[in-house]
Amino acid sequence: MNETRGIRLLLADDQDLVRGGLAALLSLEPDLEVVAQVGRGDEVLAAVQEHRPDVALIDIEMPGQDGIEATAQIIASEVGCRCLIVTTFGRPGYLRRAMEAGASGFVVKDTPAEQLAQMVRRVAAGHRVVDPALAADSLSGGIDPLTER
Amino acid sequence: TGMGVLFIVVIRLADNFEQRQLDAEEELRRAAERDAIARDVHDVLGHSLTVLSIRAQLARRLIDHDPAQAREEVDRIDSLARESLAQVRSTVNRLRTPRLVTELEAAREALTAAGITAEVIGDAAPDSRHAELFAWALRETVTNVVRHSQAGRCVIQVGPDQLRVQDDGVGLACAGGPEGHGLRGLRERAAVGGATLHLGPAADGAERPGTVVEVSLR
Amino acid sequence: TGMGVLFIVVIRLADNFEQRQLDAEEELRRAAERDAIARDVHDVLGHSLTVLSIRAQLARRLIDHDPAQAREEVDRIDSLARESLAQVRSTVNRLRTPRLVTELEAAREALTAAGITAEVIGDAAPDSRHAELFAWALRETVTNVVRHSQAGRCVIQVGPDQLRVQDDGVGLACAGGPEGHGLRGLRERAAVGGATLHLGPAADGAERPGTVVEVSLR
Ligand SMILES: Nc1ncnc2c1ncn2[C@@H]1O[C@H](COP(=O)(O)OP(=O)(O)OP(=O)(O)O)[C@@H](O)[C@H]1O
Ligand SMILES: Nc1ncnc2c1ncn2[C@@H]1O[C@H](COP(=O)(O)OP(=O)(O)OP(=O)(O)O)[C@@H](O)[C@H]1O
Ligand SMILES: [Mg+2]
Ligand SMILES: [Mg+2]
Ligand SMILES: [Mg+2]
Repeated sequence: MNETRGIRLLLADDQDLVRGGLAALLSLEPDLEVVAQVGRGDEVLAAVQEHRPDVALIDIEMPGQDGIEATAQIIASEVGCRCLIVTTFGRPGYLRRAMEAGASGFVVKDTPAEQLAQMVRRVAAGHRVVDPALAADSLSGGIDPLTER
Repeated sequence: TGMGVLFIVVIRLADNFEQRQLDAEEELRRAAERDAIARDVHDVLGHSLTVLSIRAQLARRLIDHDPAQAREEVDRIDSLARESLAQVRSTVNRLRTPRLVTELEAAREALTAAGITAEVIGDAAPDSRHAELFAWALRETVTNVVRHSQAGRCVIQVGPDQLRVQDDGVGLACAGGPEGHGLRGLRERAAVGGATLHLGPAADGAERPGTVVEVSLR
Repeated sequence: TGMGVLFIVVIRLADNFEQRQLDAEEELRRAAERDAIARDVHDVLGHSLTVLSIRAQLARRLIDHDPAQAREEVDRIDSLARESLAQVRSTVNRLRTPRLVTELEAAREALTAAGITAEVIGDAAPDSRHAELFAWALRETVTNVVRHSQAGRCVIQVGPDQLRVQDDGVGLACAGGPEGHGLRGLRERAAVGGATLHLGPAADGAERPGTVVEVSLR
């Protein structure tokens, strides 16, 4: 589908400073191309269907709908786009929900750009990546993400 | 004394039950409070620090190719770090348990330093449970007076069942901020402590109506 | 029943007094806990953010004259932001009140996600006070296993008066970190809860001795 053989990326994050920064950083990698960016969870699926990225980097906490629900939609739509959840914090239940939704990976947003690029390549190649520190963070506790104000 | 012993047993059992109830409630309240703090720290700082890290990585790449852009990124990092610092300070202040006497002293100092004449009426008499609530309320309201009111004078009245903080500044409407963590937190705390919070202009219809905040025990 | 009534009164008074003592102590403990967190957040993050801001200003000046040095400053900003974020994460986690059943589930998930085979033996039977201690201990130890051990397998045993977490990883000495907040906090918590903490290699003399941590009620 892509003549360039590069990996096509979609970024979904509601924080402009994060999304723009990641887009700029990942675009510096010769084999990665950011083809779409969205700032709402309920716009992810449509953007994936329109731009056909190979990998979507998806934030969890976004307006409209959360990134895990968006992931489930993408997987269900069978467009062949792999999902890498990129989050600031692991909260109880996030990791499990992400994996159940069919995500290929779960990493922190502040992963150094080169490493993040490496994880994107691994996900594009069909592997799973889970950040161990984040896995430790998602050890349960008193905060129920659903009652988040 | 057979009846007496029975009474004792029944009453102690009742006490015990009540106590266990209280323990459980207290435990839940503590857990909720800690969780709220955790959420605050998380929301406030997690995002800022993430942005700082990503933007620093970007600045690094830009230094060679586009120094002007790099300068902009670095400026952004600086102001973001400063904003976060202000947020840390206010979170930390909220975490500290205030004591009414020291809080009154601190309020007087802060107001004076801000060029606002402070007048304190009454003394710190309420019993310990309310003293803590009043201390919180005093801190939040005086912080607001210093930050938002542009007042020339602030009167603080402390009685056994009321705290009243009044200023002659621009008034709530004029300062124009939305209800922040300060007033929301105070309202919740007052409700938990069985008190009501009242906010309004100090002098109706005036050009500078000022603000009065009352925390009253029901 | 005159005597009985007197008894009741005396006992209730004593109960009341004891209760007030307990309330006061509990109140102080809570205040101390919050203050400690406040200090932590403030010291750790306040300092880092100040440094971040200063370094950003420095980097800005250097961009034109000394790009190599500017790059170094910006790198330092990046790693400092990331370290602070790690600290926020661990503070936030520590503020959360864990529950043993959910903690066991979460431990299994986190280990599996990290590619470590998890085996849980026994069920979450200890009474509520110890359940909270065991839940804390489980969280800290499993976090350590995931972060430091490079283990292939982790066995968690929960009994009414002991929690045991054992891994077949590189062992404490090899991981080479100094005792952090994790183990120190756990030791203190265990002491308060009337338990002892034991740490050591799981298999003496082996090339990969692994680690075992036991929290035992006395
Ligand atoms: N004494 C006052 N005089 C004028 N305006 C006030 C006064 N107190 C509060 N306000 C207005 O009410 C708003 C909400 O106050 P609140 O304390 O809830 O939030 P804040 O002070 O803006 O932020 P923070 O969460 O740090 O307290 C303020 O932004 C301000 O516009
Ligand atoms: N299961 C383990 N396997 C190998 N090393 C371990 C294990 N548990 C702890 N350690 C070592 O002990 C050190 C201290 O652990 P501790 O939990 O006190 O601090 P930490 O995990 O480094 O930081 P934190 O304060 O975030 O917990 C670790 O840095 C690590 O070197
Ligand atoms: Mg978000
Ligand atoms: Mg305020
Ligand atoms: Mg640890």
